[in-house]
Amino acid sequence: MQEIAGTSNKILEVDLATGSFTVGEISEKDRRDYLGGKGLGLKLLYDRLKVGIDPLSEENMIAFMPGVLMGTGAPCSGRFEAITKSPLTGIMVTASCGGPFGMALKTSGWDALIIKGKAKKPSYLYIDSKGAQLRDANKLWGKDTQETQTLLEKEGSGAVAIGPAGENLVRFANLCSGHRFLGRGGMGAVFGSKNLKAVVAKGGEYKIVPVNKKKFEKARKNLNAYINRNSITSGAYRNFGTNANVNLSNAAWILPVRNFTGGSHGEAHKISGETIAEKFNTKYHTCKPCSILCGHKGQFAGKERSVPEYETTGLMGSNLEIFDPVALAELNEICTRMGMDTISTGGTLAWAMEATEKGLFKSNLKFGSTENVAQTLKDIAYMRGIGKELAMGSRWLSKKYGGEDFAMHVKGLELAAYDPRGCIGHGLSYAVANRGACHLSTSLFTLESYFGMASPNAKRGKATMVKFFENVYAAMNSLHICHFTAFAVFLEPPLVKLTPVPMLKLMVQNLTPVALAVMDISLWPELWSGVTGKRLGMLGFKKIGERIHVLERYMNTREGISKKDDTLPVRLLSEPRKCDHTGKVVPLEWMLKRYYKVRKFDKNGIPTDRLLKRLGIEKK
Amino acid sequence: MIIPGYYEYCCRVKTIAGHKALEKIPSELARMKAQKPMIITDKGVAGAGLIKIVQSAIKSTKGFKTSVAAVYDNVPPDSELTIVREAAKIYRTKGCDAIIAVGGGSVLDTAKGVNILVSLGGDELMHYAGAGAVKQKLKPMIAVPTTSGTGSEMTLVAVIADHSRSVKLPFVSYFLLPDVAILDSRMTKTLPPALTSSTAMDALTHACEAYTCMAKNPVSDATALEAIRLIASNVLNVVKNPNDMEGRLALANGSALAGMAFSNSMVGMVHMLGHATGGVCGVPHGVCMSIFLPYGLEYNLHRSGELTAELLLPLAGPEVYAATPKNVRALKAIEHIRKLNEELHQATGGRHARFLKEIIGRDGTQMVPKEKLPDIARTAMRDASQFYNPEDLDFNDCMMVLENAWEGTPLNLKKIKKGGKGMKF
Amino acid sequence: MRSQSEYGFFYQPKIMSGVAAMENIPVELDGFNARHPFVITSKEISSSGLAKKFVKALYDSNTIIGALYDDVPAYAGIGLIRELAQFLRDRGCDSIIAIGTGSVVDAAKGINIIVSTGKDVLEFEGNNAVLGHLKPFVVVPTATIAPYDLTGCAAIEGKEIISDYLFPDIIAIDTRMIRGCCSDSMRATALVSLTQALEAFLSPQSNHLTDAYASMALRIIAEHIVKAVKRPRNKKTCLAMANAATVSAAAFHNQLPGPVHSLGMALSKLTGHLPGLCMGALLPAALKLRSKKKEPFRSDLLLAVGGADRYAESAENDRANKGEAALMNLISSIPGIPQGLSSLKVPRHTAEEAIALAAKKEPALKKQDLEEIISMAL
Amino acid sequence: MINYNNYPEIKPGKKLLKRIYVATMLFVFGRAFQAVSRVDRSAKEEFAQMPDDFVLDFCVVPNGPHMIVGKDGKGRITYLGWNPAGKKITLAMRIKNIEAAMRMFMFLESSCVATSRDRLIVDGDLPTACNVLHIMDLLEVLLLPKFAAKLGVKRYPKWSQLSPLRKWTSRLLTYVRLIA
Repeated sequence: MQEIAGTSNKILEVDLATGSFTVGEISEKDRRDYLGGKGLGLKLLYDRLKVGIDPLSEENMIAFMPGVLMGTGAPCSGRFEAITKSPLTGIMVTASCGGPFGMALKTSGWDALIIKGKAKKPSYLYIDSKGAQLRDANKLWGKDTQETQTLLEKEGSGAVAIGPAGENLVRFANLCSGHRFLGRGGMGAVFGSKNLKAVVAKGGEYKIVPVNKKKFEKARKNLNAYINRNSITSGAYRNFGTNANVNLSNAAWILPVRNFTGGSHGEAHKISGETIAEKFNTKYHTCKPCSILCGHKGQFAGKERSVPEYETTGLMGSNLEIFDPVALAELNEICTRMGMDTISTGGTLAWAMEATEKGLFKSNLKFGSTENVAQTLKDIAYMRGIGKELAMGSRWLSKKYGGEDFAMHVKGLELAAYDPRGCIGHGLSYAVANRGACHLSTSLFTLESYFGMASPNAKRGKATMVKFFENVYAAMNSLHICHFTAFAVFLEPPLVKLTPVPMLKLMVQNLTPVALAVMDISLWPELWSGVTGKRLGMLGFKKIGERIHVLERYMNTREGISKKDDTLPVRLLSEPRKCDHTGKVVPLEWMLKRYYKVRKFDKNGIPTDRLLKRLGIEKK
Repeated sequence: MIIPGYYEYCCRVKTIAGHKALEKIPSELARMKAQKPMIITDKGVAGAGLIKIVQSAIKSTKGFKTSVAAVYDNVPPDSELTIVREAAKIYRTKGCDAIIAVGGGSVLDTAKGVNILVSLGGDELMHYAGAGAVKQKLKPMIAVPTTSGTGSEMTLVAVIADHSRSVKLPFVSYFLLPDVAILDSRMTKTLPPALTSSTAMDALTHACEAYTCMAKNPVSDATALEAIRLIASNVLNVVKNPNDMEGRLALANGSALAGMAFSNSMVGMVHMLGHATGGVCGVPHGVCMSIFLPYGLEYNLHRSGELTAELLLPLAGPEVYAATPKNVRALKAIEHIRKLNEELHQATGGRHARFLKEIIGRDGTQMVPKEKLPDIARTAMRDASQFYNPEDLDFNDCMMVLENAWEGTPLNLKKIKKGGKGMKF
Repeated sequence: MRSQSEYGFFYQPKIMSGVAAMENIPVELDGFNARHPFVITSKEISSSGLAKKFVKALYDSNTIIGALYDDVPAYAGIGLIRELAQFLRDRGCDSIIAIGTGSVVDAAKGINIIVSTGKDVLEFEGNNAVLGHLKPFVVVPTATIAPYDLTGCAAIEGKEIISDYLFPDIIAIDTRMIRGCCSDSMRATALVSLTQALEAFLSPQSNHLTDAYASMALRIIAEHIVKAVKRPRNKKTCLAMANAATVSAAAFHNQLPGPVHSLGMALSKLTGHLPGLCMGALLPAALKLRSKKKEPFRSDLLLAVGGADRYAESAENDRANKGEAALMNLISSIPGIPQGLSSLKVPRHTAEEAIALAAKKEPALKKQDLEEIISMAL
Repeated sequence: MINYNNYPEIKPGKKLLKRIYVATMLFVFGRAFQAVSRVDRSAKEEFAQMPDDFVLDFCVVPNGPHMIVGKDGKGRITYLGWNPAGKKITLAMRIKNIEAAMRMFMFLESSCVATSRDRLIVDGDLPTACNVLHIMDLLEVLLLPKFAAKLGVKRYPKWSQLSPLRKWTSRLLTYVRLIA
């Protein structure tokens, strides 16, 4: 087997209209400036995409980027990134996934796959080291995500596919690889619009070896040790999956209840990770390779099903007031097979339920009732009946039917399962996150509500925190390594580990820039330089993160995003919750002003020319 | 445009204009949830066959259940309490639910009185007399003016005489405004030329004074300017060709617009003198207006000259306006009004009076003998319109203006006592 | 010319404009037999101290404010409106005062419908709903007042309710309340006024009555718009612009909305830009389309925009062209006016959605025209 | 859910200083009415035109202050105090609010501007109201120095209307009567 030292740096560009492909090389400069994964993918699309195109037109492109660490055996590195223009939000969307397709693509010798154009008939794409082949997908069309992958099993070691939802252009349809997803932003619809059912990669043709083995091994060992020591990564998540968040969120009043009208619920324990693990005999069901092992499956009423992730539990469970784990697992299974994002689906259903209650919209959905929900999910996937409109997402629905105040989305992307009225810094993060209401751009709720390292109600310092974590996570997603390694990387180094939490809180809240500057995150850049053999320090790593974030922001501002879009649903800004006697809402305006300032954006939220120049982003 | 420091404007009347506007009555009534209107009018209007037009228009409109439940046509030229009571009684016995007033000022006043009684109950109008005593929505009321001039369909005042105690009861409330005013060209078609000219000049006066007096405001200016343009460009044509329906409609529109303007921005010395002349000598209102208008503008020249100059454009058209140097435009406007009077005088065969001495009553005598002028001046000094006039007037000033207007000579501008230049708003 | 068989005109509000206008509210409410108003406004207005000024203005009167609800957000949903209606009932108020613009006024209209008719707002969706007389309703506008707010239309949850009964009964434009905050908001506001006045003026259904109001609104706007945008805190220009909005509301309510207004509203909804900016970006295109289609402008456009002297001096057949030129000149002289939709970064597919939305809402508009306007503005 | 307690009822406050000022001015004007009716020729003429049962209530709505002036049994004008209770008012002139009254009595708005700004509601016989306003104008001319009176009236009387001799005698006598 051939070896690739570090990265292959080869781009495979496929034009579906003709089935032809070209092979290109990623420039040295881009690799240095954008690391790989998310950052590099954005840069490649920045060079190729025209401004103002319709995301569902053939002009749109989708890029798949296996991470730099992929295949090297670094902990939790089995992830790849996809980047495209979202049909749900109309701006750039990036998503990360731990399915087998990443490894297959990387070991076929490609560091980037860019798909453009539109196939004349339903097809799927076969990829090996020689290039790409467009194949007829007649027998696959109409099959769900799991069936499709089973049918493609023989052709390659990893595939990414859409279900019926993607074929029917449901705006929040996702891409499925294995049983993991490129969830948000409706990438499935982009596939559907291109008549592309799946991409399968042969894989196993190359072996990836790090350039600087010694350095890499050292960093790998350290990170593994951290992960196995950290209470979240080696405890809560390993045992109960992300659903361990349910109890934490419920206690911190950030669990969405009844379309974000409440922050906690007495029955929430019924769907918590702990309860599910105990009742349904769960087993691991994870990405590969992985050291955290957060994915689980269990026996639900005699059927083996994936345990819903926290976001699914939050948005399709407590947010719809459904507290039945079996029903939840079934709904999760339907979304899995149809290929739909559970967060957006849950958010849209919650809107529909509330709008029905208020008389704005006609449907047979009701809070707290599982009746009709399963049927509605299928209707959405097949664009039948009311599903035809629900499939457009809550922004579109609320613009058509009214109810914009309780359409819980930012920039069109539905909110994840953390109510920012209980963690206002996270509210700012939702408002300014590049892809919409994204919980992963900073994950500030962990700091504010779970670990108590920042005050959830203080406005001060939040702008700086949001900027710092956005940068770091943007860089992290370019390595590309699992988001949850951040728990280990941030919490386990001696400085943080040994300082008492109240002291930490005091530091983070009052001396934010200093406290964040001394955080030791050097493991991530070390892994990267181990694999590529190039030098990269912590400062460089953060700067690259900033560059990636600002580039994405700049691409979005070219599409018309500005301050007017950096906002939260009216409900979060003006409606206090019943559970919260202090009547808190998110003081967004105050924080936003400071955020723009620390970000060096102008008052309207547009990156200044000086900033772009400093980061070396060429204006187009 | 002048935006005064403070003003109030209100015109709550829905205006419907057109050659077939009457046909809208049923739908308007339906909008107000009424279908059994009572028509109030006077003998003159009924005699001219106008009520028949209204009734057939209501009947011919399909899709509505509207039926006229009663017609009361006994309104005298001076509205009075007993008549109001009588009409209210008929309204109640016939079970009506709306009022249509067809006619001029007295008909409208009577209808407003009836409306107070039937909406608020009782037989005693006295309780509701005065400013703002009526404080709730009354029954639907539609006004159909039959002269294009008075603009009384736009006013919130009603004056009803109580002959038993020989007092005049004033009623002032926004709820007295009719809900709808219908301007239909058929209603004014039969108006004789002399009456057409005097009512049109009446409306023109409303508009001119509204534009040049103290309480002017941008909204009333808007309507005043359009009113002047409509009236000045159409009145002569209509007087010459009484069947010019477009012209008739334009006049009706102009008069309604003028009504909107003057009921909000009030009027000045032209009305002050006009009211007095009418009161003392019984001269029709419109006739006095056309005579006094140029004098009023002339008297106030040092105060409102610039505004008067602006009136030249709608009065005489752009050609004249452009050809006139800036500093004499005001004088030109006054001259134009005099010329208009002159032309109307000729077009009506001398029946449109140019000066006070030319006003001839039905019995052929002179209605305003010169010795009555002091009386008129004294009465004028107790008329409220003077407070809206840009320049102060005392008895002697009134006399000077009256004497000139009697003779038909222009004012001697030097003799006017000037309190200052320009106006404060 | 315009020979319709009949046309209507209606403008319900009593306008009180200028110094100490708010002090007159108690007297006017008393005329409606109302002494217990329910006041709603938005957080921005109350935090900038304007709500306090309002309360002070009511000192020494018999008017007891039932509640001053100052949390109306920029989007007032049906849920909030229902809750506020219940609140009003519980407090036993007999009238409504809205301080502000946009969502505050719409919410007040919605509340009024619920408490006066006893039915829900959504039952009245559509044109000319028969509402019957509602409770006395006062609007105290602030700087961002657009004509739309002062008409008998209410936009609630994206649905439009149009009725003569929905007009405010009293509009109190007070010099203390209408000073603008910044050029940006003033520009957006002024452009809405300009668009609505202009479209009412140029509408093929225009009549004498609406003409009077529309041309006056245009005159005031033409005189003050540039200054208002340059110096948004100048009391006099703010008063003038608020007056212009009020006057053009009278014309706007009695005319069908034109293409620029409809498209602007639709675009604003889809992109989140202020409606005024969208309209400003579309306005030149719409005017160009008009001259391309050889639909002559009215000659008195010049009178309204260019002033009496220029109008009178021009030759008769030249006036329409000069009017158009004057108008274009005026629009381009507004500082910071968006240059076409591209400066607002509106992509074509969004613009196409806006066309569909506008065409659906106003079936009287020709879809072809809308498409041409959009493609010219892009 | 709306927390009703956050939005309490607001009772109107008081503007005490302004009330005191307006009340004082009304008192002076009331006394001056009485005084001028006995000294000035043209004022006498105006009063003569008024009906015999004339009682004027000049006030600020809704809570006062008031100024009541009327004809007594002998047809003489007298100041009847500040309490309208129990008096048969034939002519009410109401200023719509205290702020408007302040503007009038601080001469920010002359009486004619105030009238044209609709600050006054007149309830009763209009011709009599005209007489009252004439007298008010006269009082301003007599009581105030020329520069101040000029702000209040439309046209400061010329020599031909009011000779300095008459003006000064009337002014002096009115002041004497006012204080005495």
